[in-house]
Amino acid sequence: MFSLSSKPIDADALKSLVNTQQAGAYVAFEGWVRDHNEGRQVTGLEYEAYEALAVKEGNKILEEAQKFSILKAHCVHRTGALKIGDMAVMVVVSSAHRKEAFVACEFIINEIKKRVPIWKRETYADGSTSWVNCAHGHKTAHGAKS
Amino acid sequence: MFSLSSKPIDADALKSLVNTQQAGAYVAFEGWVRDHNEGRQVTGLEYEAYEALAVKEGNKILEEAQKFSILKAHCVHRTGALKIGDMAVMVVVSSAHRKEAFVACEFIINEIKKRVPIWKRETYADGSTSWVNCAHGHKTAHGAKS
Amino acid sequence: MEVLAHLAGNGKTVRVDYFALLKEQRGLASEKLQTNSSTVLELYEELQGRYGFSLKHSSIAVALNDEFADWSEKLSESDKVVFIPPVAGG
Amino acid sequence: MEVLAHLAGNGKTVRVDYFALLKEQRGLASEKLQTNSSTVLELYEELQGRYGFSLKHSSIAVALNDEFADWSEKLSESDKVVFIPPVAGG
Repeated sequence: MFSLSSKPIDADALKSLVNTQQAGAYVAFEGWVRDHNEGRQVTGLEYEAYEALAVKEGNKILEEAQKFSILKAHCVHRTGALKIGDMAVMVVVSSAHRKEAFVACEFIINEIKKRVPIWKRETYADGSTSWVNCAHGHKTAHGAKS
Repeated sequence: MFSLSSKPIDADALKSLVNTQQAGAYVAFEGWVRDHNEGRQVTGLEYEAYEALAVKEGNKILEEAQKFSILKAHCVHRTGALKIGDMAVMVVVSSAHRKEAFVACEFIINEIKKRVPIWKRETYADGSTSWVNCAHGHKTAHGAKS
Repeated sequence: MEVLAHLAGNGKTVRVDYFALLKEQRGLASEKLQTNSSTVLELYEELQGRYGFSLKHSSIAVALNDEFADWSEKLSESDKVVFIPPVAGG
Repeated sequence: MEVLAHLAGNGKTVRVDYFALLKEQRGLASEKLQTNSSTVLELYEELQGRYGFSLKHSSIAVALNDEFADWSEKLSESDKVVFIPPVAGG
């Protein structure tokens, strides 16, 4: 299940959701707020989500990940204000064998970053802010059918 | 650092070792004791390690993983008797970007399984036991220079 | 035909939600508005002209009633439209 | 030469540690023994003949003084030898 959370992500609770006796492998990815991005010192950031579509698209990605023959997969993404070191997103996957869990976990986070309508505004040491990816008007890759 | 542990692995403590403010990505792998292997029902297992060489080889692998430009990597492997669902091994990696953490984490666990002198004896539902990989006298892949 | 439809009252009321940079540039998160635009692309261009959105439609995506949509999709009465700036989750 | 060396007392005392299947087949974890074998391969074959180890040397590895070693490595007095069955960590 994909969900959004305005509170700190409970890593243990999420992990327990993929625990099954058939599982021999568990792979987790966590995205942490770094103190820098593209050469600028980051002091904090905020995530904003288009909730209805984000949840729908996130769950679609988790379903797609079933093609890797995994057992279970879940993801939680933060919204709201975060500090350096905070967990922004966590993906957990269990499978019988490890190869599948690695491939599926990386697939899920890659697709989330491409397709799920969540935006990040960084605050820098000089007090300025910027919506990441919007400044230069990059071509978006998320299922845009333009 | 690579270490062996005869007690349950403390996942949170291990994770905290790779936490740094430069880290944007964290990937963890855990190997869990499954309830079956190659079609047989497993009821428990035991890991035995050649400690001096296992620690040396494990640390060599972690150093080799630095080629992926990661920030930190650690691994703990259990020894002794384990039950279904117990964590047998955990690898944690942090890096600035996620690609490197995934590649390094998978590299580390693959090399550990190939090269580190640790053996697994499975106990089956019928009470019989077997040293995994030894039964058929497979050619070993761990740095053997024969 | 188009002219006739227009004259016949092609206007409809739609809801537009804004996020991230677009919300900032619009100065609000959601509005209901009347429009004569027939596609979501026309609507974006209409609003871009009015509010000066800096993002080209080719750099963003659009959702109609909470599903990703083509820019050529037709607008209907009471539709919910969301323009989606380049995403940056994770 | 070999015969001479042998007659001259080529025997040495080495320590051998056993793990996993080899420990089970030997019935103990470690022993000190006297041998006339000059390489680790000869030692394995000597012990295999004595204890009936089921693993061929080509399916296992060997460590000399806690480092992986070639099968052709020479044995010296007080060496520690460990035969390494196929590993199965993780």
